[in-house]
Amino acid sequence: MTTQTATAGLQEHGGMDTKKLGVWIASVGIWFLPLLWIDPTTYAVLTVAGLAMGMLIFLTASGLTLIFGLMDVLNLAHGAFFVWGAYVGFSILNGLQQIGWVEGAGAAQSIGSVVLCLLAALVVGGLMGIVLEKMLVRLTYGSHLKQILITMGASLILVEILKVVWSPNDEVVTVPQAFQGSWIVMDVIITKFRVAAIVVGALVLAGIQLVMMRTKLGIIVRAGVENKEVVETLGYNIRRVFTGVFCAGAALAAVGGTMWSIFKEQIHPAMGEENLIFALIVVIIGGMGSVTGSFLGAIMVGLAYNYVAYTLPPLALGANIMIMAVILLIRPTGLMGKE
Amino acid sequence: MAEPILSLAKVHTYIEQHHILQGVDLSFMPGRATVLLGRNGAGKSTTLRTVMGLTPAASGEVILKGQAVQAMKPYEVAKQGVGFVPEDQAVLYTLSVEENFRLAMLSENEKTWSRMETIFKLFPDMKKFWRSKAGVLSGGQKQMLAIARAFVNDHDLLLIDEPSKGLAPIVVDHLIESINHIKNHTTVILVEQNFYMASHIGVDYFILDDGRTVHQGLMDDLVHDEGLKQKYLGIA
Amino acid sequence: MENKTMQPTPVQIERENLHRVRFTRPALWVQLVLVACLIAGPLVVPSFRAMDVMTKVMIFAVVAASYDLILGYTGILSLAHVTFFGIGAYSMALVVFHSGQAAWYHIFVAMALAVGISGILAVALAFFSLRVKAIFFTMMSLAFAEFVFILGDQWHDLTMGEDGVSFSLPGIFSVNWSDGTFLGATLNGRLVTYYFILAASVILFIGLVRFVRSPVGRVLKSVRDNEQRSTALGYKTFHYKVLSNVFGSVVASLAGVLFAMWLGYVNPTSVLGIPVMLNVLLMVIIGGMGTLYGSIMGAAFIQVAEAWLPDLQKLAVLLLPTVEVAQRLAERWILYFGILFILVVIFFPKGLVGTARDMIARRKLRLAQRDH
Amino acid sequence: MANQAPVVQTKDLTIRFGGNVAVNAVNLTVEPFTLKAIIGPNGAGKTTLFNLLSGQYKPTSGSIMFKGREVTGLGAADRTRLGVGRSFQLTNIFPSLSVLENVRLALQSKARVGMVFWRSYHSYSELEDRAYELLRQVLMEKRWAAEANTLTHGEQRKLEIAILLALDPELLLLDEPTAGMSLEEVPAILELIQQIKAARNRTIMLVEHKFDMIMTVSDSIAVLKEGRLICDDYPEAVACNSEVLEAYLGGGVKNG
Repeated sequence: MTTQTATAGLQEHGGMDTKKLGVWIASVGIWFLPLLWIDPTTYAVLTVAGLAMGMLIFLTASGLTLIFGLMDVLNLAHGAFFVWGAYVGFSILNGLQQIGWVEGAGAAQSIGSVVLCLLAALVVGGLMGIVLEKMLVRLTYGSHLKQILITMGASLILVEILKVVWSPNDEVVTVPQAFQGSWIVMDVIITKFRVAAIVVGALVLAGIQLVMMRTKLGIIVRAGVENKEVVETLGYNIRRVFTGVFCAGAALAAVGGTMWSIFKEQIHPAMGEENLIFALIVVIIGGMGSVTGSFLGAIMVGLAYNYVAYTLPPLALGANIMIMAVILLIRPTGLMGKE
Repeated sequence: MAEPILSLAKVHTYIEQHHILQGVDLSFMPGRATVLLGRNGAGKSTTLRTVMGLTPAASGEVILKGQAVQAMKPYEVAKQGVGFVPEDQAVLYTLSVEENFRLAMLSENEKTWSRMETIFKLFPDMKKFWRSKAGVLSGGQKQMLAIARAFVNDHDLLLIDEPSKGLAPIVVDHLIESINHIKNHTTVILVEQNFYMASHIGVDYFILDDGRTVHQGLMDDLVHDEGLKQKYLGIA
Repeated sequence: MENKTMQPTPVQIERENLHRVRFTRPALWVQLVLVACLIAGPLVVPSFRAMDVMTKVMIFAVVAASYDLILGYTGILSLAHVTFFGIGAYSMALVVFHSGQAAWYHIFVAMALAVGISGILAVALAFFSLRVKAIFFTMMSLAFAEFVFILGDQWHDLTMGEDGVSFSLPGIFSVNWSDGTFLGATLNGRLVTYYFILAASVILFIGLVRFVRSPVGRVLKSVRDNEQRSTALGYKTFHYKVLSNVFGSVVASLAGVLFAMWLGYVNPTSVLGIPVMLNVLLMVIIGGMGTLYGSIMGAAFIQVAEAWLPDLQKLAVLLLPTVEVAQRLAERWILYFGILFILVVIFFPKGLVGTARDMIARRKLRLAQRDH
Repeated sequence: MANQAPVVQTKDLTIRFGGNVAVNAVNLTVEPFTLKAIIGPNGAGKTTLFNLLSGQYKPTSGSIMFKGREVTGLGAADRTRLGVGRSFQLTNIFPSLSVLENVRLALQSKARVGMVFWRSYHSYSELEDRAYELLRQVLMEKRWAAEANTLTHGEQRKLEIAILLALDPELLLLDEPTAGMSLEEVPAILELIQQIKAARNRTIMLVEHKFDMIMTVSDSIAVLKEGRLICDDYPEAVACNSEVLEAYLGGGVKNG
């Protein structure tokens, strides 16, 4: 009897996998559709741009989804981490510009300057995350309304302080020499930094997956997403895990902000809020708490945004909201969300 | 007489505004499996949860191995050497069986892995489904995983909450056998509604009713005391 | 029937009491005094700035109260409520703007459009709120609000984009119209519009209060308390949620029409922006969720603060002429809103009216205990 | 009585949760104006059966007839309108509303004025008076103005029964009405149930653990075990059924 139920369970398990596979195939396949009205060369350019954009959104969304999945906290201050990361990176680049590491620099110096920017953003974002979690978010566990209000308030404060420290106006970001310009591969123009964005995004994804799947910490975090109480009774201080994940999420958002600022070559204080919308859409599409889901969602959003922006520019964000609405109607918890 | 491994004195616990435990007094002797009995809503599960710090006591004392633990957080209680098996087969469905065990290991060393060998002997299914997601296991297998998971550490005390709930009789028999093996190594406190299971594991028993301790004694005596069973357990 | 001859039950006695004091309740007098002040205001203080603040307080009190109906009474946390307000404002502005010459019927067309569009959208949104988990819905509504904002910002042919739409009102509502004096104040289009908005806001507000005090309002309370039980009593809770959402959204859109009438100008930032939404949310929280009347206090607080906080900067220049950081900080008055958000949520979660009601209830209880 | 259609008739009623069959092919008939008790060990599917009857769950297969009418596809709200009233195992009231308001809401549902949003609820004074009358019936009239969450456990259960009666249901589903009640409070509930039964205008189904209580009030007893109906008979017959006793004891240990 026991074995019988077990095999039944296994079959069910197999069935679930085919379903997931179906989700993957459908969500990949649909992106060949624009080829019907976009010529292949442009399509290729748009696809690279979309992938790059998706990877960058993923950086922000992955933190957001983990924070939500584990802590059940909707962190609307996530956009503030993002914009702070962008401005910290901007300052570092300006500083490095003085010693000639940015404009007219060699490949090593260019890469070095970007890495330095990212590290600085990582540290600043992480610290901000820890402070925010320990000071404010901690007070709001269990009440979504409080979370929304308090993280909103925190977001307003952080962005206003940013305007005091830097300025409320747009700034131009100088892209390090080696990342300027583009390659042309078979008529397709590929901007160098887009490739860099895809590489960084892929590295972060790999890193997160490695930590989540292969380490004890990853097991604890995944277990916490599913059932906090059990994790606590097994002897882990879930609060400390919360702080850690919040810190990591904030750091990732800040890194995303830095990458985004170099990607767009300009920054402004409202960019955090704009990007938060993308990240929210991605998190909803992917399913709260699922890193792979938000990766899938981010790629979808990046691609859809670029294809639609090329065809009907004002509707680009609308298209993403449409995708979100349709996915929610079919799967109310998102592509990879818990049922 | 030896010191009790765990004792509760005048413990009151509220869940929201409900007064669930209304002055529970209990003491558990090391090495003796004890069963908490009582009707639905008598406060048995809450007692275990209060010991673990999941529903903290509003007043009263919980002494674990001579140390007051009523103000401790669940993870601190767990680190004092208490294993907890929550009700409803609370294993982590999205994690593999292996990951469930690794999560439970407070330290992954040779000693814990050698305990795994014992566990595999007790619960061969755990080895068989080592790499499967815990969510695909049957109800009985999940319950065994939940118990085995708590056994993986060298705990002095194991709290088990209604392991038989929702399981087929044949599975219950297997569970009884395994818990009886485990109770040779650690002190087991069991909350159980299934009297058959309770009577086959417990040495001592307590009966709770309306959040109070109303009776205690030796299991062997209770089995033959029809009046008591009918009065408190609704078993005619 | 037989009860009439029998001794009245405590319930009947209580009802009689309530009925007897209905014209002598202090709350009623507070309300009447408030309305009287609003009527006398422009006549006593002939300052345009004061009138402007008063009008905005009235309009936003209605918006906040309609939001409270949804947030406080059905527990649905939507961040797209101001979108309905914006739809109303744009209906008014665009109807006049695109027809070239302002006419009387435009106001009614605008109201009909506002009601129609926001009603349909509210049903659609309410449907989503049932389909997905609460917090998902909140995030979705935020994305939806942002989408409508971008539409207003970028659909240049219809909305004139971020530059916004200027328009004038017909007849005696027109800013250019003027005809002698009235009780000492200049009788002009502004003043007439002010009184129109006053009357309309009072009607809308009473409508909301009525809604909450109706059998539907009672069911909403029960749903908030224990939805499963409501269902088991035979209430189709979803219908109630849809009804109140539609009602609240329609009221917000009508308030938007009023707002556009007052400003004669509409742009995306002022009626569709997320900051406006946050302000409304803050108004409800400051006043107290689920109290309706709190919205008036919240709206007054925020509008007054918004009107005079920028003066803080001048004060900072005056006091600390050499400290640049202080001036820069003073300039960023949204910063203080952010701090306010956090402080209110942590220290004052029930808001002004909610806290006051708690205190009164506690006093009553104490008095009752003393009587026994 | 025989010429009337049974109040409840289930046919092969089954519900599965994943691999677990919680209610398994249950065929149950309840005659009008009788009291049927449902007993069985924990996890036997008693509450699930109630959830199926009241429409909280949809069955995986099988059908439910209520007074000769097929109701399998109807939701909980619709069944309430048809006359199915259900109390919950965990006390289920509106905690922050007054006792009177709790009952009044139930009457309002029955009076079908719920969707009125233009009149003040105060203008429905007859509902308030009826609510007070019902509170008197369950001996709770002194507490009418109290907030429901300030009641004692026993009072809350009485309030629940008053809410239930306000719906004027033809079928009452009582899920452990005495659960969590102190022993002194039990007789009042027992009396209340007997009162309702004596009026002979409602049918009652009762899930209860207190065996002596069941023996006194029931007309018939159905025994569930692991989702299956193993016995449905007169109280005396059930009490002597060995299979039942074994099921109730969880297997193994027999009497004595």
